[in-house]
Amino acid sequence: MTAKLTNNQIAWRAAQDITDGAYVNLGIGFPEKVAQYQPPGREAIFHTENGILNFGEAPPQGEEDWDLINAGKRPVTLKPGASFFHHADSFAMVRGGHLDVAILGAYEVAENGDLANWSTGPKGVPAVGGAMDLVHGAKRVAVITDHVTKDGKPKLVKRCTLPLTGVGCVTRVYTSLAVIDIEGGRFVLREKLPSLSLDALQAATGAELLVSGPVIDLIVPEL
Amino acid sequence: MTAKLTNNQIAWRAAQDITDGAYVNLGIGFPEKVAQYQPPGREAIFHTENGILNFGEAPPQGEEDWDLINAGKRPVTLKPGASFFHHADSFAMVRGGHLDVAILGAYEVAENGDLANWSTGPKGVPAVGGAMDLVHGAKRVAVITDHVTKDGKPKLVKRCTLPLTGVGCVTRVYTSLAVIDIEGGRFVLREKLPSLSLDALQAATGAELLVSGPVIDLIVPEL
Amino acid sequence: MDKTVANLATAVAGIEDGMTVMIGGFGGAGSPIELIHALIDRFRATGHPKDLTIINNNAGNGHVGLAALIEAGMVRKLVCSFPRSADPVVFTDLYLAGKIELELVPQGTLAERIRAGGAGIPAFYTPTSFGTDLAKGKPVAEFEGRSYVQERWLRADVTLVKAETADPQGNLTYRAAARNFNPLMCMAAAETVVQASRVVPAGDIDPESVVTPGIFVQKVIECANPQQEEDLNRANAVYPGVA
Amino acid sequence: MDKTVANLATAVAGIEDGMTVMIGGFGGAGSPIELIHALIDRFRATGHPKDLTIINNNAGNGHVGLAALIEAGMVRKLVCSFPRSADPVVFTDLYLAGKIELELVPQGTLAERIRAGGAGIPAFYTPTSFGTDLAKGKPVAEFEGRSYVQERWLRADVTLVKAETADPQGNLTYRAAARNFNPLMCMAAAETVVQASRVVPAGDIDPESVVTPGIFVQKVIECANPQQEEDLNRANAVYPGVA
Repeated sequence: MTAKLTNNQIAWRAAQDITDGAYVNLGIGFPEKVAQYQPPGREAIFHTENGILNFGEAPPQGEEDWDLINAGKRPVTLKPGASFFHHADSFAMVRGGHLDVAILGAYEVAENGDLANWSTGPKGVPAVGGAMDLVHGAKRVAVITDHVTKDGKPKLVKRCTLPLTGVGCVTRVYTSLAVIDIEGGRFVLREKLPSLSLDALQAATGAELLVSGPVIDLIVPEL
Repeated sequence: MTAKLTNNQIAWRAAQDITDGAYVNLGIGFPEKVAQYQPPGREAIFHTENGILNFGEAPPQGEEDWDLINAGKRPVTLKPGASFFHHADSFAMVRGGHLDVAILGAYEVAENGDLANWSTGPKGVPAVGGAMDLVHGAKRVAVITDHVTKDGKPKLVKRCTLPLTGVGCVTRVYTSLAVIDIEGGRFVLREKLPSLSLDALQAATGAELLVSGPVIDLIVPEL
Repeated sequence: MDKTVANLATAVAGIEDGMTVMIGGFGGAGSPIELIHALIDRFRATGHPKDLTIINNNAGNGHVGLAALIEAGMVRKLVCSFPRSADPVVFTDLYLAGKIELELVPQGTLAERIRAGGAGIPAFYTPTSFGTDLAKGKPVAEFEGRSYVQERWLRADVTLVKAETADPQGNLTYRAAARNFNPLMCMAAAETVVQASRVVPAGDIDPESVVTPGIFVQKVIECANPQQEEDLNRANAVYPGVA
Repeated sequence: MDKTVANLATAVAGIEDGMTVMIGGFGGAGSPIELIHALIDRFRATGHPKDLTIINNNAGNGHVGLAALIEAGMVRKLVCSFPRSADPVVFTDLYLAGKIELELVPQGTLAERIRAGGAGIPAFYTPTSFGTDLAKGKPVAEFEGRSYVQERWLRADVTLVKAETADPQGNLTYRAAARNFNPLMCMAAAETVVQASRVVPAGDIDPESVVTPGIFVQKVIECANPQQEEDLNRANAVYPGVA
């Protein structure tokens, strides 16, 4: 395996599936990049667990307002039509099914839709934040991730081995190599890097990839 | 039995037990009168289920604002420090134990503290409003009522015969004849009209009146 | 993003036979009279929607608004806490004749069930109604030595509410005690339709003062100078008026 | 009615050994630094309060505010969703040494449990955490074909929060995302203590804009120009500073 998408490119691809006017929550860290790549003419409204709807990008350095931060505790700005609310209302939006999409990172995603993204095991200090709420709340839960771990092990697996964030919750995975849906407890391949053979992709994946229709070339701009 | 307190006088007596700064909910109708008799120097803050804290008396006729009404759908005014909130927050105040006192009317009050004040039986259209919430929410639930029904039957009874509003919830009853606490499943007489003999009061009461301390003369101003 | 719609007919077009519809307001305060009347107009023109289940605190008053909706024969069932009013003849007559179903819910439980519906909480426990006829058939549990009744969420296909100010994204403010059930009902429906006395550009409502964030709203229609149920009833109004 | 108190020491005087204390804020936003530091001052002067159970979304950052409270040795147990931060050394070291207890709660469940405590709801069902380690030992139930976890309310002896504006009756507004857990925690404690950047006369806060009605507040202290945790940490501040 040689070529793979950068994180920016994975984020770009995920952004293409966000429709105009969608309410979107992006997980802390890598998923936050998705906001940068909204297609022209579409405007999503971003939600952050700590009580803001319709926030915008980070302010210039030196102009941070530390009461105006996102769930990752990074400074943000407001767009016209923004609103503030408390945490119970914020998670009513999440749990009540009002978000159109949540895009999260992953340690492991299983073919049954299980997600593990909050704990790497009993070592260290556990921290969960809002991930367990998001996976059971948003109408669509997608994952963006490198296709394999730093050690080259599959992150798309038959069954998760790490502590679960949620059961049967993920429906689409955007990886550094492919776009894969989860349907009926199976990984269904939708798009892959054109330079990559199906066999090579399967070899990097911990469960069988089903091909049930045309597999589209995953082509993204240089970013 | 001859002399008895007017409704205004019962309301006056109930008002004397409301401490300065107390948060108070007054039931629709007769209990609303209690607000008129706050002792000088004390200021209670009144709550209405439909989402106002610290409302004041009715506006002059012709100056009603029909968006500014109480739970009885009568027009009110605001005092400095008033606030508006939605129904879930309003009943969080009730159910969460944040009200100091609720004063309600009654069809029947039993010596075990049970209250019946919402339904006279299967005839007609039933309506409950916020009464069932109030009786399980306020720190102190008191009743104001005529001592007997229009037919002269006791309203203070051994066990309620009408559909219950709440179980074991009332702790004090202000009647047209007496002030009675409910303690340990018994009516305990605290005050009675001086002109009324204990026997006459007992005869008008549907359960035994316990006298466990001095019985104070119930003396109220002309109103 | 622009959630405003062109007219009242479009605003209420999503309501179909048999649906559950939440209608905001406490008595007349916050009652979306214009939306309700638009729904009656549609029924009179097309025979639909009918067999509705309506969730509101009350059962209407006089012959306008919710009472007129009931009077038109569009409502199969009412979920409410207090179906009495100064002039409740419309509901009372139908109820006593066995022609309309009533689910009576304590007011705080009604509010909390609606909030639960909006917040993704399928059930919760409340002390309210324990030991009363209104708890019959409901699961009971004890927590820390006290008994509680299990109540289920309420959700709706469509919610109709009245707001004071809206922006095109659906951010809302209310007016005084006209707030009442409206913000909760906005959360609990698949489609929330708002009549607002003023529609202002996005950004004109202070983010600190938004009561209902736009995520809970799907359609907005401006109704300047909305009718007030109390005023209509004092004028003995009937909807629709005699032609 | 005047809930204002004369100084920070009086404001935090109600907190005793072994109490459960909710502290508002999400990270540094909305964190009542001055109240927390006043509590540390009292502990350093008197050895009390200690053995506290603290409920906060986080576990502090650096060596000020909540982190300093933990570092002072006053905290027996922490209930939070996310005890990691840019500089979490204080909590991390104690936790890994087994010297502080942690109850980890998903963030939305934490918020809802606190609201439930304030709203008199002893238990509710949520889809969150179903099938995960964080649901272990909790009752599970199915509603409409989906599985849910039963969660219990959280209540506190004392809540410490930061507000933007307060009046003497305890009506509060917040500033931007400093709102977060603060309004919920105000509801869930026997005594709610508020540090407000401004205290204004009753009536100066628009009744429409009150976020926390005064019924949920017991004590108010004005702290003009409050410190911001993020600024302190960027300056490598330590509380109490070296004398």
